[in-house]
Amino acid sequence: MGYKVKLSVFEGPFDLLVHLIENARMSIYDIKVAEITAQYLAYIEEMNSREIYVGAEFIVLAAALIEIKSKMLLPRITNESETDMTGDPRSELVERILEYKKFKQAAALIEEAEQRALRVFEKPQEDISRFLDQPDEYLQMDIKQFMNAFNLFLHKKQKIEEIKKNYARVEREKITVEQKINYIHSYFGLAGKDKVTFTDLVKENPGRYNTAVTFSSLLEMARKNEIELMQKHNFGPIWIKEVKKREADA
Amino acid sequence: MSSKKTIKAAFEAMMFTLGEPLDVKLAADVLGISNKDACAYFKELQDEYEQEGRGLRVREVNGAFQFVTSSDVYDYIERLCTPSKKKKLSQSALEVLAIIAYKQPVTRGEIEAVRGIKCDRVLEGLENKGLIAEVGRSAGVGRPILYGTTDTFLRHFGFTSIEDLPGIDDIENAVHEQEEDDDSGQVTFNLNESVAQ
Amino acid sequence: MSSKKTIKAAFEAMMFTLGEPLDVKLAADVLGISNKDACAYFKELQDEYEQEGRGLRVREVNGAFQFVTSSDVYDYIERLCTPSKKKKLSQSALEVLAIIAYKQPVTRGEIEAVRGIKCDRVLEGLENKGLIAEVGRSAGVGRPILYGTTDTFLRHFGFTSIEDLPGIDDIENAVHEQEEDDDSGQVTFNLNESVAQ
Repeated sequence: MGYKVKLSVFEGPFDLLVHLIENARMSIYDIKVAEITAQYLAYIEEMNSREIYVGAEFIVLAAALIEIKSKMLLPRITNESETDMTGDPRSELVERILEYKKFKQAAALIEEAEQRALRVFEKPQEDISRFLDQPDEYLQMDIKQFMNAFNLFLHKKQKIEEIKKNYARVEREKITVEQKINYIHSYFGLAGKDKVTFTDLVKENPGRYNTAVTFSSLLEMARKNEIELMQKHNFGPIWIKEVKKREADA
Repeated sequence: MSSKKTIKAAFEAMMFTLGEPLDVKLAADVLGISNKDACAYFKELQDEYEQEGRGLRVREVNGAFQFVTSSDVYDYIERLCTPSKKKKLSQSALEVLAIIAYKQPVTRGEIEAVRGIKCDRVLEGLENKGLIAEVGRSAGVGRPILYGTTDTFLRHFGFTSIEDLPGIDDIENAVHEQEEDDDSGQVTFNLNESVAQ
Repeated sequence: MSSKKTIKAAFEAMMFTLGEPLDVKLAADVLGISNKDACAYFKELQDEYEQEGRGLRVREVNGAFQFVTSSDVYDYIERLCTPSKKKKLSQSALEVLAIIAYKQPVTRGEIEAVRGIKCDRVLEGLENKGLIAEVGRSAGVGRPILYGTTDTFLRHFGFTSIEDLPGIDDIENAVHEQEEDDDSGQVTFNLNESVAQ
């Protein structure tokens, strides 16, 4: 029997199946499943008996073949005169065999190319070490990189200058809370009003330090009941009303 | 500006020195000519060596050119020295390689589906030989590795580019024709099948 | 008996494959011809390659022959084989270069004033690379050197003149706008929270 030759040579279950089908001179489009399944199983048994490892893949295909065989035994629903390939339980198997055959053939073609190419020789590279010691150095630079570097520098510089600026301001404007309280008292007099906003108080010098000193001064004055503070809503204008001395005494 | 003769001489010497395929772009750069012109000169050289029946040939590999020996004088080289032989690939390696070559980029799962058998070992071997390489990841579940062939593959098989492979359509036709031939002698047996069961 | 053409082709391929000089006796043996004939064929090849002005030459070394490259195309081989190393400028070099590019001609003192750091080393490096050059002397105390960028600098960026540089005004404006934005982000207090104590 054909399947007993070259036992371990098959590249997989499809390879074996194709071999069996071709050996039995069967058409792939009309596989005699019962016959082929019997041969396939006999082959696997032969492998087993010779203690050749039978891969799980071979068993999987055996199971598939048996399933197809059993389906073939069921009465066909389709009209006998019509060849309904989609209804044929063998159709998926046929497709896979054809796909496998296609690439087996492709493998044979590239093997021929390999045979030809093996008759051709390349040569190794010449010794070029003397060139390798002195590489050509060249500068890699592009305008984007150049601009990025410059922008980074400007940004850095700007930050440093800002810090310097703030530092200098604190030195210059080191006004105390006491001084500020006196200023606020005099502000009411100068403005001729008894009610001003926080913004009015810091209008002349809206710097961070002045704003903070003014605010703490106001809190201190409020604590001493020298003023009343009003704010209608979050972050809204803060109104400051001077409390007249006599009212405070009373 | 270098003369045509000088350019071709330079290409010869450059190919000889480099051994491996010399990229057209690189060669064009060295000579300060356009890629198109460089390519034309390489093709001219290729024709010259072939027509003069020289012992060397200019082989194209994916847009690069190299000197190789003519296969016509293989026997003499073999007699001269047993050249470090490139090993022939195994049947399973050839099958897997064929699937990758024609279906690339392709996942391991797809290769295994065609062959009906696992092929991780074979893939590993082909990758170690530099014949195939990972070319990306599939968008599918688990993002499996996609394989493709390399320039080493082209050189091993003497293909100029992947387009140089024998057409897969021809193969399909060949398979079908064969089937049709087979069919013609089979009609009578087909009827027997249902009876046999 | 091999034809003259085949013998010469075989010698070419044999020399190519062997690399080292191919002994006339050995070559004659492989082809089954006399040493004298073999030697004559090698000399013929030698003449052909020379007269055709090819990039390869056949060199005789003590009764043996080998392919070598023609010395005429040495420069191209050198250019092909010499690796190129990309070098990048450091951040400080780029900064100094930018200051010079935009403020030129400029003295070292002015550059150092902008950067707040010494830069004699950086200047030396840029001058060695040919990116900047002395363009004169300032009229100031000690008549310090004035620096400017060179044509090499322009070439690196593919500029034809220094006017091609992106406008510095844009950068200055950008800086100012940013500062104003910072100021407008005034400190605001929420009294309701503070008073809640």
